[in-house]
Amino acid sequence: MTLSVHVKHSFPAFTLDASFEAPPGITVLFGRSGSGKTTLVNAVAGLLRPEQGRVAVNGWELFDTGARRWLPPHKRRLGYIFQEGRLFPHLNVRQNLMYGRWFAPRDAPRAEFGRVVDLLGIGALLDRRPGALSGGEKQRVAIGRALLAAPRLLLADEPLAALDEARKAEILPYFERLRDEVAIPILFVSHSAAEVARLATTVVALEAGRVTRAGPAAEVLADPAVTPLGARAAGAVLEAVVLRHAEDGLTELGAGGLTLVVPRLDAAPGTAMRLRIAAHDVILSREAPVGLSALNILPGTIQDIRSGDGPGALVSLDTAAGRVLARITRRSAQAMGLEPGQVCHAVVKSVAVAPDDVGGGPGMSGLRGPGSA
Amino acid sequence: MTLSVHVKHSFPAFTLDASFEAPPGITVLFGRSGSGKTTLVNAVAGLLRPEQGRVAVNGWELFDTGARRWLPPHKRRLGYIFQEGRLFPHLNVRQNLMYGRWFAPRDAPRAEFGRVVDLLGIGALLDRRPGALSGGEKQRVAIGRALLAAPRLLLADEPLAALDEARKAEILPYFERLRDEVAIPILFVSHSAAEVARLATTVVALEAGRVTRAGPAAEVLADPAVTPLGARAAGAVLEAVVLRHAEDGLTELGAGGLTLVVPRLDAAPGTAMRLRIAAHDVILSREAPVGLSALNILPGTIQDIRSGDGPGALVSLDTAAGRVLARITRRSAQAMGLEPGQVCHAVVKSVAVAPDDVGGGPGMSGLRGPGSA
Amino acid sequence: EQVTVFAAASLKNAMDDIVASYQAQSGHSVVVSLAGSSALAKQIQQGAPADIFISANPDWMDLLEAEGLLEDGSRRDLLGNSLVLVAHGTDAAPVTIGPDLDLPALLGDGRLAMALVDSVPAGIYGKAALEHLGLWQEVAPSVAQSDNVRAALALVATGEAPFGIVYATDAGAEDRVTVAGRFPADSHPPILYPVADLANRDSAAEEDFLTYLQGAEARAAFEAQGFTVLAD
Amino acid sequence: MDWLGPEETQALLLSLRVSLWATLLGLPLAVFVAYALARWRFPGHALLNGLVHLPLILPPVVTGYLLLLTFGTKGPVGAVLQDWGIVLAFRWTGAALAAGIMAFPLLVRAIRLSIEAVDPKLEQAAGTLGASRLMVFLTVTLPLILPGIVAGGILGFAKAMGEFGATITFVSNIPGQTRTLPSAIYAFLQVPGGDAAAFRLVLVAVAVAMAALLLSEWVGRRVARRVAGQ
Amino acid sequence: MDWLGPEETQALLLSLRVSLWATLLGLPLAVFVAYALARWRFPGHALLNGLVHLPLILPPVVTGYLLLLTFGTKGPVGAVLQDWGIVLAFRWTGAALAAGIMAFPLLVRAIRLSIEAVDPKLEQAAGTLGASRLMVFLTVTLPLILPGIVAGGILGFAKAMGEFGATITFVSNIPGQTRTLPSAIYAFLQVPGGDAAAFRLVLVAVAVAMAALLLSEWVGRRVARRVAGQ
Ligand SMILES: Nc1ncnc2c1ncn2[C@@H]1O[C@H](COP(=O)(O)OP(=O)(O)OP(=O)(O)O)[C@@H](O)[C@H]1O
Ligand SMILES: Nc1ncnc2c1ncn2[C@@H]1O[C@H](COP(=O)(O)OP(=O)(O)OP(=O)(O)O)[C@@H](O)[C@H]1O
Ligand code: MOO
Ligand SMILES: [Mg+2]
Ligand SMILES: [Mg+2]
Repeated sequence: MTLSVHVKHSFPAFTLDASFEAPPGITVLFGRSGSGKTTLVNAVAGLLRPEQGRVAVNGWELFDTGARRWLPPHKRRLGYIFQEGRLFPHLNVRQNLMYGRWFAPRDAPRAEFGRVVDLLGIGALLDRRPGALSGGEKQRVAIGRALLAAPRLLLADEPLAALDEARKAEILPYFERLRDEVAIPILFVSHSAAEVARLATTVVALEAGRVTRAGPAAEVLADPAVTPLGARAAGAVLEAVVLRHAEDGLTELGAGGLTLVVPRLDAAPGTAMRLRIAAHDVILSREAPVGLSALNILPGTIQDIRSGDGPGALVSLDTAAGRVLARITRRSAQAMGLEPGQVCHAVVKSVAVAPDDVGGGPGMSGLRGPGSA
Repeated sequence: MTLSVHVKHSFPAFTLDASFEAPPGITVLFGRSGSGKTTLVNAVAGLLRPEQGRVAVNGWELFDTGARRWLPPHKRRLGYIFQEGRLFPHLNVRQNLMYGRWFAPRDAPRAEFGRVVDLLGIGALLDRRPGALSGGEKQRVAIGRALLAAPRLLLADEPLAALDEARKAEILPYFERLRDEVAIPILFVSHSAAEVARLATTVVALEAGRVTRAGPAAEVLADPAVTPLGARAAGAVLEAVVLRHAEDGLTELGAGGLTLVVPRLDAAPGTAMRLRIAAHDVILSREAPVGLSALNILPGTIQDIRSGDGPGALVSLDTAAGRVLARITRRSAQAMGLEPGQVCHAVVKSVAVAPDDVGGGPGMSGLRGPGSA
Repeated sequence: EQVTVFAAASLKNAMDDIVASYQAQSGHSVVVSLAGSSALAKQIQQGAPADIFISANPDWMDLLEAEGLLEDGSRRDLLGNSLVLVAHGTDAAPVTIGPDLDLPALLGDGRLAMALVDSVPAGIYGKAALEHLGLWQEVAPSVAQSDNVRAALALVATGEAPFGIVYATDAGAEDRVTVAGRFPADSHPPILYPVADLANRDSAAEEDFLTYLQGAEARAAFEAQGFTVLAD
Repeated sequence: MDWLGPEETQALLLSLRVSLWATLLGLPLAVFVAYALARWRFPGHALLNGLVHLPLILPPVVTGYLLLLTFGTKGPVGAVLQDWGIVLAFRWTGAALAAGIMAFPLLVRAIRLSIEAVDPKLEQAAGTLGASRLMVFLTVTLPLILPGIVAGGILGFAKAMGEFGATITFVSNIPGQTRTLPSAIYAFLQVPGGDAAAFRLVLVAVAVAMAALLLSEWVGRRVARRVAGQ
Repeated sequence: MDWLGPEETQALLLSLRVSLWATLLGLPLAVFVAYALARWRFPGHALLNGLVHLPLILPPVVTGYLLLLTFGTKGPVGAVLQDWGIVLAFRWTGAALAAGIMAFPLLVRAIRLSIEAVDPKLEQAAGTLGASRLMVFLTVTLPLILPGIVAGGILGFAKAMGEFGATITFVSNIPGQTRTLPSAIYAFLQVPGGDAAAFRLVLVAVAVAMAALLLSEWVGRRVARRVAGQ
């Protein structure tokens, strides 16, 4: 396991007692405000000395209260993007960005300064001091500072919260690239369903200081019993390969013999991709529908229908492309007479497979970089 | 006009030159990071003294450089939720919350302390100091502090950015109530399409310090030429009336003789509602579709088909319930042979009309409060 | 050669003149460190690089002598001084200082400015004189003590205190005060400024300057400042 | 305090009284001056700043002499004060004035540093919530600079306890009125053999000051924790 | 400086030298002590704090006398230093030591206040970026407390310029070696007719200190702006 976290710590009115193991990739920590996310990240960073616990990254023990081992933060080779910026007010933006580099070992793999600056759109700010930057500008500089520190472990506490959608869409692929190409383990706190769905290799849900669910993203998000991010987070992840780019701006993907159409992707034909299809974006049809504007129609067999207290039901459908989840009303499920074992069609609007929900799959290092996203 | 804003101010590398007039309700300011939103709000608050300009609220001039009129901030009766919290570190949460009240005139209409505290879920924090609160907790206290100041003008600079979806969903209705019941003008900065769509009476788009678009929310968001929040923001708003609450947890709404089904709403039958249907949640069908899981099918006539450079097209459909927008691919539009004037069916999944997108309509004061949302 | 003299600060003017003329005629250089006698004595105890000490207070010289820090037989009483009663203003009526002096009446509710009566020589002498005349008891509550004579004089000069007891040498040059009376020389122990050669190192210049201090030119300088020269 | 004679006890109590009043009365003025120096630009800024530092720069005797000239019964200010019934010359009040003036630069610097460290954004926030400038100062700035006030206060108190030169020059040394601990110590040091007595008083002064210091550290830590918001 | 005699010029230059060295050498130590007092808990914390404040509490004469007893050629430390070839007693170096010790509490307080105002979160952030404690101090804490160092420095410099009691008691008043401006002023004040000369020197001292003050204000403002991040 890349990231092994066991932490117990008590504040007067709050106790954190969290354990999880995560494989390489991005581990997204989520949970409601006050559930202990920042506290957990601080413990991993060494800013909080927990009463008890052990944290290891790629087998490298950062601390172990049992073995009385404690690496101070500056030996942990971190890139920590704080929830509140924490830029150095006396340094200009450039110096803030370069700060971690002064202390990184010479031979550490370094992110390219210019590239990070371009990505974050902070080129014009380099000679300014943080005091008069806008909220989002500060946050972007903070991201850059962490990325440029040549970290062996990246901690990101809601790094994108202050950014506009367009900027987020530009920065997200960079985290994916870190995950895939540079293979840095990343602990990422997020409230956003789209971010979680897109980035997470592993999802860890916290509630009042305890881990309520931890596991591979696809599994946790596809589990109708877990909708910690709101109903909108449920969804399924399909593995697909880029087939061709059509002139009308659409890209065709192949998945298990089925063809899926999404807005143009910047990936060469043959590239393996991960597509996320949110459960609430899927309509079910008993018959193969005709004359619909939706381009993606995936036939499959109903595996399971779960309904909770609310009016909704979550239907799992096994298709040739993989498992697809559909969130429909109980009323529809009844009206359509849906039962496990029945054949059914999942109708997905191509535009519902939005850029946010398409990410480079794991293990495709070097094929896609942020520059091409 | 409730809010009349004309502001010109220059920083070394940035010039704000923005003017707009907004009717009662919530004016949402959006634009990319660094576009001048906070600067504009600061000018309205009186924290920045602009080189030139005039701001008036309900005809009450806050400043006018022409007439050399300048009200200091403390005479403006503001509730300003800052982008960075700014809680008083030496006061506990309760004292922070009560701070504005100490200075408000006796007879000012006051939000109920207990109600605001409950709404924000900060009851357990009242005796703590801000220093050790979590990011979201701080932000909630900051919201409470502004709300409890009995303001005549509420300024909210990304107030919900640090909050989880569930918490946001709880707080949003409160802003709606302020807009509708208490009728305080609100200037609200947001990056979130859902928030903009839900709250905005008026939308003002800023780009590099200039207003690029300002107008009623429905108009701006329905304008396919303006997708400043990303393609996902386009959508249409329908006026509807609650018909009945079914046992299966769904609520049926009537709009222009058509019936729409949404997850249960806490509103008495007869209540007027505003529904937002996002363009990307709509599928079009030439024929009236059968055997689909989607419950809402609105027949209508195509008014307009717009397509830009991308693979998408935005179709406006006039239905009995009102105008509906559908975002589909150009490929589908062609394949289906869609033309203005044709009859077509808009298919909307009931669950796509999510709680986030349902709000009390304007002019329905007193019918719905946050307590019942 | 250089000679270092530690001298009571009240000798500054005289020493300035003497040193200037001595240097001109002898070619030796003399540096004078001016401070309170107590500080200088303590410094000498701690090994200060002084060759000659002129104290405003025989007690400190006694101490050094007892500790064997003085060159045997080098101690002399160099100067004498007298005490005067000064009054604020330029035209104060003269009084006769004797057992009959009604000092309290003279003071009214004003203060009598003196140097510290138990620790600073001018104060000690003043108190002794008043006691000798039988005036101390009644005047004691009205005494304002300063850390040195000059500060006491300043109190009279500014009019804060109507009267003060200071050295004759100090009173002369201050034109905001009048000398109202002189204390009889026998009303207090003799006011002496002893000089001595210190026992650390010796040089010809040191001897030379000691001699010069007791010579005619020095005498003139001291007398110009109002001192009585005792050495012969 | 058996081993302290009555006169020495008197000197100790007087020193405490003088130092406390000097510090307590000096503090509000110091806060005002520090605020003006930190936050306002006005003609005479440099002059005021210089004036505040003057007692530090001048030998204490000179300060004492200037005080005498100004606040003495014949001085321009002293004469006016006397008409109002306030007498400083030869009174403990004058000693407190001297001590206060000598301590003043220390008070001002510490408080000014604290004021400059207050984030103006918090003050702005208070303004948007309806607090006038005065209320902002009282409810936000003042509590936030409390650590500086405590630090300045203890520094000033210590200085006042040790002040000697200006005091004795201005108000002389009158047992029970102006004979403070340092004056008493000084007097002992002037006579051969007085060291022992002087050092006994030094120990008393040190003990008192240490107690004050410990108290201020404790207060300071509490206040700092409060202000840090934990 | 035509109207200053050569001796007076000498005293002025000596005072400047003594004060500059006292401040410059005192500052690094003051930063260290202030840091220790502000950030570390250790046995002897209160003792160190007390020791630092001692020169403020004691009458300067006492401090000078203690210095004489300790650093004099016969004193325990002085004797050792002398073996190493460092002589303080009756040299300008000793005057600098006395001035430095008298100024030390002022340096420490100002710097400590600044250190306590530094947000530890920034230091933590630097730590996560790989900076060791020393580097955090050098690259974050130190630049952020510069205003305090400047403020403390000027306060200390002013105090050193005005220091008299401890200096004259420790190193006497030897022209060219230990006769600083205040000592010269003192000497003039001890004799009839010296007032005019004394006040001329007071004016010189005030002018110098004012110049230093203005400079420090200017530097302080620049530094503060830098630190405020604008
Ligand atoms: N005091 C200042 N001096 C100089 N430039 C400033 C100052 N304040 C803001 N700016 C610049 O003005 C621009 C607008 O800033 P503003 O804070 O209004 O942006 P914003 O729209 O609120 O952005 P964000 O969404 O990131 O908070 C930014 O580029 C910012 O760097
Ligand atoms: N130093 C502290 N002392 C006491 N309580 C603390 C301290 N730090 C955090 N807490 C409490 O612990 C809980 C968890 O805080 P934490 O900052 O980890 O939450 P979070 O999950 O990051 O929340 P958010 O999403 O709002 O940032 C909160 O209730 C917080 O008030
Ligand atoms: O300035 Mo002093 O030498 O402490 O009285
Ligand atoms: Mg957090
Ligand atoms: Mg902003």
